[in-house]
Amino acid sequence: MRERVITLALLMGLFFGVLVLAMGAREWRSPGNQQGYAPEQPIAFSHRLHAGELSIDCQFCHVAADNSRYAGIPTSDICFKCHKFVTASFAAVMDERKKAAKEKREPAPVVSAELKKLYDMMGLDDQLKPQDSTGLKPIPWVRIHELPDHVLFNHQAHVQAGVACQRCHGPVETFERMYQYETLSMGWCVNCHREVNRTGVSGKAVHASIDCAACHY
Amino acid sequence: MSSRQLIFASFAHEEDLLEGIRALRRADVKIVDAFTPYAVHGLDRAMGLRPSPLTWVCFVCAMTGVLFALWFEHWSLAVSWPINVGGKPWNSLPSDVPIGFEMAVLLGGFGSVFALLGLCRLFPGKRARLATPRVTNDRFVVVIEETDAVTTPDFVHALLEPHGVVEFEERLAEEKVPW
Amino acid sequence: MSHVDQELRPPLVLGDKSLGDITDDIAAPMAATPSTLWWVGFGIAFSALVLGVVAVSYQIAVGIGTWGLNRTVGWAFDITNFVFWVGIGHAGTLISAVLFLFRQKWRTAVNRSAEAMTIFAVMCAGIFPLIHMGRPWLFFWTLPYPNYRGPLWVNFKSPLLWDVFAISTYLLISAVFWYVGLIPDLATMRDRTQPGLKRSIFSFLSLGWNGSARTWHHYETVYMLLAGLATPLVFSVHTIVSMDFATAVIPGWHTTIFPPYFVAGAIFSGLAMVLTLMLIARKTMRLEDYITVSHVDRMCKLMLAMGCIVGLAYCTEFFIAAYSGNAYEQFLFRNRALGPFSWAFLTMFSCNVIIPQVLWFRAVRRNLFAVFAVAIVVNIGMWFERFVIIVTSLHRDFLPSSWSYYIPTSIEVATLIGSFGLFFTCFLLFCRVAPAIAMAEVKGVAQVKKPESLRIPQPEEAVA
Amino acid sequence: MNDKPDRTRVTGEPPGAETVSAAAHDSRWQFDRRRFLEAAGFSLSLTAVTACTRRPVQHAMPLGEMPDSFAPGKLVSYAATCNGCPAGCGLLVGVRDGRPLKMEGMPEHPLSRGGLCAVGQALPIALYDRHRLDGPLRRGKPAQWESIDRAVLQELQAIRESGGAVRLVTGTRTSPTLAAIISAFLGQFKDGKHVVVDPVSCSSIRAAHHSTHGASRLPRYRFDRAAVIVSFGADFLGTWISPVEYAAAWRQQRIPTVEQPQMSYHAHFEPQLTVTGSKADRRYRVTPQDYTTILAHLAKRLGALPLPKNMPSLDSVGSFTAGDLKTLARRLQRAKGASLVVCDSQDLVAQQLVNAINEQLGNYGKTLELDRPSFQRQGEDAALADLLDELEEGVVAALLVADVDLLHDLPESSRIRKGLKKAQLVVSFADHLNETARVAHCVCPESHLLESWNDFHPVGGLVSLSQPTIRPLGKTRTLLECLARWSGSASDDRTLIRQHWEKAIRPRATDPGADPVAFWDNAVQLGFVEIEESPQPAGYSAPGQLELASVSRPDEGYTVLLYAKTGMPESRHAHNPWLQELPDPVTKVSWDNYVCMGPSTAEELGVGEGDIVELSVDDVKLELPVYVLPGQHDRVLGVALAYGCPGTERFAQVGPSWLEARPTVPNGRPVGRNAAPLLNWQGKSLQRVRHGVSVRKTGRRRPLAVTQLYHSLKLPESIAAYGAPDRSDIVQSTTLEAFRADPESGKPEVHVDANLDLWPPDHPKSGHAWGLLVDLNACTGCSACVIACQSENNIPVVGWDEVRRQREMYWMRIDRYMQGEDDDLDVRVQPVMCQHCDHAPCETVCPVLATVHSEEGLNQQAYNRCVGTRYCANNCPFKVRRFNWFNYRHDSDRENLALNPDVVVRTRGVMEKCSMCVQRIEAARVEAKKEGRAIAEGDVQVACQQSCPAQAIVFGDLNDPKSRISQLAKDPRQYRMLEEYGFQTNVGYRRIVRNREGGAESTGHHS
Repeated sequence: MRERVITLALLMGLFFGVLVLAMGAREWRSPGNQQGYAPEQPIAFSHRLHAGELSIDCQFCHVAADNSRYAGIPTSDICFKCHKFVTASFAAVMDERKKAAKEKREPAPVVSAELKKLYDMMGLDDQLKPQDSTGLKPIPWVRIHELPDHVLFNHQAHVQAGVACQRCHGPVETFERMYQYETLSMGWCVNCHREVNRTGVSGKAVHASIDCAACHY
Repeated sequence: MSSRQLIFASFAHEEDLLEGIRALRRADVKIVDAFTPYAVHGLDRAMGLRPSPLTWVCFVCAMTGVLFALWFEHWSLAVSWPINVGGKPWNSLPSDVPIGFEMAVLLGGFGSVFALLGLCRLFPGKRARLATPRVTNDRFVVVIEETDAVTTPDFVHALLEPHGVVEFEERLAEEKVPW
Repeated sequence: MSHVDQELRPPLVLGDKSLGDITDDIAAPMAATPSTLWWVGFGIAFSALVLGVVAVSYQIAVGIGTWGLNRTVGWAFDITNFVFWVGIGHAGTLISAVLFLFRQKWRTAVNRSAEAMTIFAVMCAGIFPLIHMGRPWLFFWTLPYPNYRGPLWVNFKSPLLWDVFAISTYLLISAVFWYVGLIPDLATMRDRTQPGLKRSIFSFLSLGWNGSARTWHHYETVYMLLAGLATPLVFSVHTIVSMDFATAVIPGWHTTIFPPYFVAGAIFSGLAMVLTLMLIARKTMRLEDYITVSHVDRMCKLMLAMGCIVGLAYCTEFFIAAYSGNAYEQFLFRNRALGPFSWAFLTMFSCNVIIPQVLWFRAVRRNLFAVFAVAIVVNIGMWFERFVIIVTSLHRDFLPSSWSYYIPTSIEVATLIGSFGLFFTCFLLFCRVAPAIAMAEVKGVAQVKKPESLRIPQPEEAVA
Repeated sequence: MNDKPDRTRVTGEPPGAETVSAAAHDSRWQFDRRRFLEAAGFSLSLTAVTACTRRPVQHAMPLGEMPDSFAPGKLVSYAATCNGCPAGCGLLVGVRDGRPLKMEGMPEHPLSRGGLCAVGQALPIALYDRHRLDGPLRRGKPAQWESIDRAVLQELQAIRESGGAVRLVTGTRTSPTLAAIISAFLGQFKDGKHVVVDPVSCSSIRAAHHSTHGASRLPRYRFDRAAVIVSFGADFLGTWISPVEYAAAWRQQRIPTVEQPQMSYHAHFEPQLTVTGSKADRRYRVTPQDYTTILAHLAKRLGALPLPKNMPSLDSVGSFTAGDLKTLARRLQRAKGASLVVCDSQDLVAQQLVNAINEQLGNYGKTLELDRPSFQRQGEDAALADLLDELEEGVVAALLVADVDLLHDLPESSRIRKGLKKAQLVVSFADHLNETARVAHCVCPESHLLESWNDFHPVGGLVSLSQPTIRPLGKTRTLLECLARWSGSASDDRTLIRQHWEKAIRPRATDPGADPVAFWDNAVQLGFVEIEESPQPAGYSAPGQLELASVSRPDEGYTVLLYAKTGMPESRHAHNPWLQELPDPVTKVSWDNYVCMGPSTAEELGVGEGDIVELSVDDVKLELPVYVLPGQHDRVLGVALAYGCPGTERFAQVGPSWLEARPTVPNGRPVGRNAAPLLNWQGKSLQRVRHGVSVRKTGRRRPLAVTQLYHSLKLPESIAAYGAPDRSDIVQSTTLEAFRADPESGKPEVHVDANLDLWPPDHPKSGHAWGLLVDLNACTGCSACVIACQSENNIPVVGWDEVRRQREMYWMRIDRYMQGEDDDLDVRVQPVMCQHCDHAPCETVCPVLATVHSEEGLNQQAYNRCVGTRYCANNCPFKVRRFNWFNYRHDSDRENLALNPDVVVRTRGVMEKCSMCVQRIEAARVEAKKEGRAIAEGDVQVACQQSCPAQAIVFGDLNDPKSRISQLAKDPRQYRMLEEYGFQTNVGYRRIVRNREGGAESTGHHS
C-alpha cells in the first residue's frame, strides 16, 4: 500500500515536471536568441502602415543605414517631417470635418492618441506650437535588435552591398508591431555570408568574409 | 506452461568442477550451465563453448570510431568551414590521428562492454538468479537438464560422485528461464 | 604455468587460505567500523580537500590572476599538477591491463586499488585543465557539439583538444575497466550482505551477476579486450599529454623524445604512487598476506628500470640539445641546469635518477621503510620533473626582453594540496565501500589446493 | 550560443554629439546590464537560466533632432594643437558620437609632421578623468563662478587702488591671444608682471644668446639639416624642448639606402642614458660639469674661442680623449653649416661656448634659426627668482598661478608657502588640487584642451589653432576666459581668439585670403596658419674672456641629476594613469621614480634594484628605491622630477584587488617622491644638478615595477651556449662602413631556407596581405606608439602590482637591450607587437579556434570565443600575447567614455593581442566599398604607425607591388625575427645602422 502511494506520488511529480518542462519548451530558445522579441513600444508605431501601406522607403527614416554602422533610430524631427501635417488618421479627420460641418463650426484639430505622445515628447502643444516648459525629449524606444557587445555589425557595409533590409529584419512592411524576425545568431550570419559568396547579392558577385575579424575585434 | 527438470551439482574446488564437467560431457549429458566464483581457467573448453563474438563487436565499434573521427575532423575544418589554422594544410591527416585513435578506443571499449551486458542480459537492478548463494563465494555449481530418460539424477550423481560433489539437488524450473 | 614453476615461485597468497577465507579477509574491512587510523587519515585528506575547494572557488570567482603566472609563464602549477596526476594514473592501468595481458598473476593483489587510483588520479588531473582555463564555465566549448555558431567546431589540430579526448576517453575506459572488474566482487558482496539498503545497492550495481560460465566466458573476453584497449590507451594518453609540449615551438618543449620519455616518467611516478599507497594499505588494512614483500620487490625492480629510462631521457635531452647546434635549444638546457631554476632541476635529477639507484640492492628492496622513502622521493621528483619541463622552458625563451620568473601564490599551493586531498579522500572512501582487492581474481590465482586425500588421479584428456 | 561574456563597450545607439549627459545616460543603461550579466554569467546554471529567457529591457534613445552632418558611429577628425607640453604639435582629434577618443598626429603640420608623443596620445584619459575639478573652489569649497568673479574682482579692485603688485605665473604658453589678454589684464595694475616658469627651463640658452647675440631667444633647431649632431646632455629625441619635432627632423638624415648610403653623425655626451643617447652613433659617459670642459676644448680646437680661465685639461673627462676631440672637431669642420651642437647645461659658459662653436661653424641661419626662433620655452629663472623674493618680502598682492605647482615643482617650498600666505589673493588655475591650489583662495580649474579654444605660436612663422571637440564636462573655464573676464571683457574664448586672429594674425598670414570667415574656417579646419614674421636679426658678438663659474664642487658625495621622464614631463600630468603606467623608454620602470645609478656605484654602495636609499644634502632628505642603469656615470645619480604629486594617492586601488594584491602606492602616499627639493638656486639660476649628495642605504625595499627583467642581448655568461654568447640576431645592427661595403651586412648566417615548407601552400593570399615594417634605425623607443595602441585598443591600466608581476597588458612593447661596457654602451630598441605569423604557433594550439588566420594574413583573436587556456601565449615565440588575469577596472562611467567603441573591452580570462588595428582595416574596407574599390595604400594607418614621431613604422599591403611596404620589403636592411624558424611573420624589421667604422655587429651562429 505504502509503495503504491509513493509510486503514485512519484508519477504525479513526474507528470507535472514534464508538463512544466513542456510549457517551458515553448518559451525556450538557445541562450542569447531573442527571436520573436516584440516588446511594447512607447508609441505604437506601425511599420505596416508606414513601410507597407504608404511605401515609405526604409532609409527615409533610418537615414544612417547607408553611411554608418548604425541604421539609426529616427530622430523625432524626421517624424515631424510628415506629422507636422498628418496628425491623425484620414478617417478621424474626415469625421471631425463632417461633425464640424454638421455643427456649423471650424473643424477642430484632431490629434490621434499615439501622435499625441510624439508631440508630447517633442514638447509641442495641440496646435503643434512649441511649449516653453518642456524641451525636446528623446523617445525611449525599446531596443529590439541587439547583438552582443563582442559583435560589430555594420549596416553601411550590408546596405552598400545591396542586401535588402528584409533579409535580416524580415518583412517589416507587414509588421504592425516591430519584432525580431531572425535569430541573429552567429550561424545565421555565417551561413548567409557563405551563401552569398556562391550566389551573389541581387545578381552581383560579392565577397562576404567569413573571417573572425570580419565581426569580432 | 511446461517446466524442466534441472539438476544442481555443487563442488568445493575448481578441479572437481572441471573433472565433473568433463565426465558429464563424456557421457553426453546436456550441461545447461556452470556457476563459479571466479573465472575458472579451462572451463570454457571443458564446456565446449564457442569463442566469444565480442571481439568482432569490439573491432567493428573501434573501426566505426576511427573512421567517423577522421571523416569528421576533415569535414569540419576543411570542408564545412575551411579555417586557416597556423597555415596548416587542409589535408592534415597526421594531426587527426590522435583523436581518431581515442575515438576507436572509446567506442571499442564501450561497444564491447555494452555488448557484453546485452549478450549476458546484465542490467542494473536485475535480480540475480543464483544456483546457490555461495556460488559467488566458494562453490562451483554445474546445472544439468534432464533431457531424456537416461539422464536421471541417479545417473548423474553416479557420474559426479568420484569428483567430489558436495551437494546434489533436483529442481523444477520454468521453461522461460534461460538456463 | 607448470607445476615446476609453481614450486619455484613463492605463492602469491600466503597463509594457506581457503576461498571462503579470502572472501572473508577482503570483505572484512568494509563491514568493520573504521579504525582510528582511517579516521585520522580521512580527516587530514578531507581537510586538504576543503582547502582545495576553497582555493579553487576563490580562483574561479576572482580570476586566474590569483595564480603566480605572468605574461611569459602561462602555465606552471596547474599543468604541472595535471601531468603529475595523469602520470600517477598510468601505473594503475599499467598494472591492471598490461600485466593482465602479460599474465602476470601477481597483479591481482594490487590491480583493484591501482585501478581505483587511476580513476581518482585522472579525476584530479582532469580538474586542472578545467580550472586552468580563464573562463572554466565555458569548458564545454572544447567539445565538438552542434551549435548555432555556423556551426563552428573545435580545432582538431590542437594538442590540447587531443588532450580533451584522450583524458576523457582514459577516464571513461578506466572507469569501465574498473567497474567491469568489480561486478563479480559486487555480486559476492551482495550475497554475503544481510538484506537492506546496502544489499540493495550491491544488488543494483552487480547487474544480476550469477557467476554463469557463459557470462564468465564473455566477461573474460571483454576484460581482455578492455585490457588490450587500455594498454595502447595508456601510452597514447601520455604521448598526447607530451605532445602538448612536443608540438610547441618553445625550446625545451619542442622535442621528439617526449612521448616515450613522458610514458616512462608516467609509469615511474605511477609505480611510486602505487607503492606508497600499497605500503600504507598493507599496514593499515592488515593485508600483509596479500601484498607480500615479493610484490614490493617486483614493483621496486620495475621502478628502478623506469627510473633508469627517465634518467636516460634526461641525459638524451641534453645531448641532443648540444648536438643539434640550435643555440636556443642549447641555451635552454644550460639555463635549466644552471639558471634561476637550477634548484628545481637538481631536485628533479637527484630524486628521480640518483636516489632510486639504491633499489639495485635487494636488502633495500625488501626493506619496506626504505622502499616507502624512495617512493615518496620519486613522487616528489616526478612532480618537479613536470615543473622543470614547463616552467624552465617557458621562463626564458627566445626574446630576452620577455624573460621572467615564476613564484607560486598561496592559492596555487592550496590547490595542489587540495588535489591530494581529493585523491586520498576518494581512495579512503573507496577502501571502505568496495573490495580493495579483486576477490574473484585473487581466488583465481590463489592456488587453493584440494586436500590430497580427496584427489583422484585423472588421465590427461582434452575435451574438444 | 551567444552568452555575453565580454564587457560592455560604451556605445549603443549613438548617444548624440551635443550632450555628454545623454552619453552618460546611455552608458548607465549598459552598465546595469553589464552588472546583471556579471552576476548572471558567473555560474553555468545561472547563465543557462537567464540566457534562455528574455534579456532586460533596454532603450534605444534617438536624438530629438539630427544635427547637421552628424554621422552616428563615424570617427571624425578635427584639427587641434597639443598642449601636453609647450612644443605645440599638430593634433587630429578623433571624435565619435560626440566623444573625443583618439589623438593622432597631424601629417601636414610643419613641426610635428604627423608625429605625436606619448603625452599627447594620453590626452583623452585626462579629459575624462573623474578626479578633475568640476568647477571653481573658493577657500576649498565648491563655489559658483559668479561668486568667484565677484570676489576676485573685488580683491583686484582693491589692489588696483592700492597699487599692489600682481603676478601671473604660467608655464610657457605660446598663445598670441593669451599674450594679448595677459598684457591687457596686467595693464590694469601699476605693477603687473607675467612670470613664465618652465619646470625644466632653457633659461641658460636664452641668457647665452642674450650675451652672444644680444637677444634673449631660444633658437629653432633644425636637426633635419644637420649632418653632424653633437649633443651635450640634450635629450632632443625624448624630452628636450620639442622632441616630436626634433625626432621627425632627425630622422630625415638617419635612413641610409643602397642608393644613398649616407646618414648623419650623432655624438652624444651625457651622464645618464637617455632616449637620445641610446640612438647616438657615439655616446660618451661624462658628468654635466664635463660639458663645459669639452666644449671649451672643442671651441679652442675649432678656433671659436680661447680656453676660458681655470679650465681643466681634457684628461679629467671620463671616456672622452684628446683623440676623440680631434676626430669630433674634424667631423664638425667638414660639415660646416650642416652641423649642430646643442647643450642642455644650465651653465651659462657652456651655452656661450655652444653659441660660439655654432657661430664658428656657420650654423646660424642653417641648422639654428635665431631670426625665426622657437617660443617653446620662455621661462626665465631670473624672473622666477625675483618673484620668489618678492613673495617672501610680501610685495606681491595677488598671485595667479597656472600650469605650475609652485609648492611642488620648486625647492624651498616652505619659503614659498610663507610667501603665499602674505599675498592678498592667490588664484590657482589647476585642474586638480595640487599643493598650490590647496592654499589658494580661489581655484578656477581650467578646461581641458579638448573642451576649449586655444591658439599657439610655437615657432616663428607658425601659429596654430585648437578647437574644442566636446563641451566642458564640468563647470570649467579657460585661463583666457578668466583673465578676459577679470579685465572687463565677458567674451568667451572663441570670440576672443577669433577677434585677435582677425586683428593680429590674418594681416600677417602668408595667405590671408579675401574673406575673413573663409580664413577663419580654413584655419580651424587645417589647424595652423603660416604667417610672415619679419626676421628679427641678431648679430653675433664674441663673448669676452669667459670665466668658469667657481661652483663649489665638493669632492665628497654624488652629483644628482634631476631630469624629466619621457612619459612624465610635468607634474600636471601626474593624474594621467596611462602616463604613470607607461614604462620609461630607458629604464622600463612604470609607476615610480627612483634613483638611477651605475652598476659600479650600486656595487660600491651595496645596493640593488628596489633597495631604498636616502639621498641627503644640506637639510634635504629624499628616500627612493634604486634602479641600476648601465651607462650611468659612476659619480652621478639621476632622479626624475614631477613625482610625488598630491592627489596621486588615488592610484592606490588602480589595479585588481585580490588576496595577495598590493596597492599601487602605499595607502595615503602619492606615486613616487617629489625630487624638487633637490633643485637648488645658484644665484638666479635654478640648477637641476645637485652636488655633494650623500647616499645611505636604508635597508628597506620597494620593488620596482619593471616590464623587462633581462636587459641585454648578451646571454648570462655562465649559461650561454658555446659559440652563441648573444642573441643579436633579434635586433640586428651594422655600421655605416659595413653597410656601404655590403648593404646586407649584419645579416646572420642562416643555413636554413626560411620559406621551406613541409606541406603544400594551401592558403595563398589572393586579396590583401597586410604587413608591418619597423625601421629600427629610425625608432627611438620613445613609446608614443605604446600609448597610441593603449588608447586605440582599450588597453587597461593594471597598476604597479600587476606590472611587477609581469602582467602588463600592452599589446605593443618596446624592448630595450643594452650590451657592452659602460663607456661604449650599445643600446638597441625594438618595438614588438604581434608578428602575425603565417605559420602561427599560437593558432595550431588553440583548442577552440579562438585564434585563427584571416585570408588577409592577420592573426585574428576572437575574444568572445577564447576560453583562456593560455596555450597560445606559451607557444608564442615573441611573447606578445596578453592574458586578462582579472576583470580590470572599468567602473567609472566618465572614464569609460575614453573607450574606443570599435574595439571590444575584454573580459577576464581571455587572451588578447595586437590585431594590427583590424577595426581600422574594416572601417577602411567599408569606405572603399562605398567607392567600389579595394582598400588602397594610405587608407589604413594603424595606431602605432600613425603617431610615430620618427615614422619608423610602415603598414601596408604586401600584395600590392606599388605599396611602400612592398618596396621597402626588398630593402637589404629588411629582416624578420627568428626567420630561421619559418614562422613567416608579416611584421618585418629594418636593421640598425650606426654611423661608425668597423664591421657588422652580428655574430652569425645559427645553423
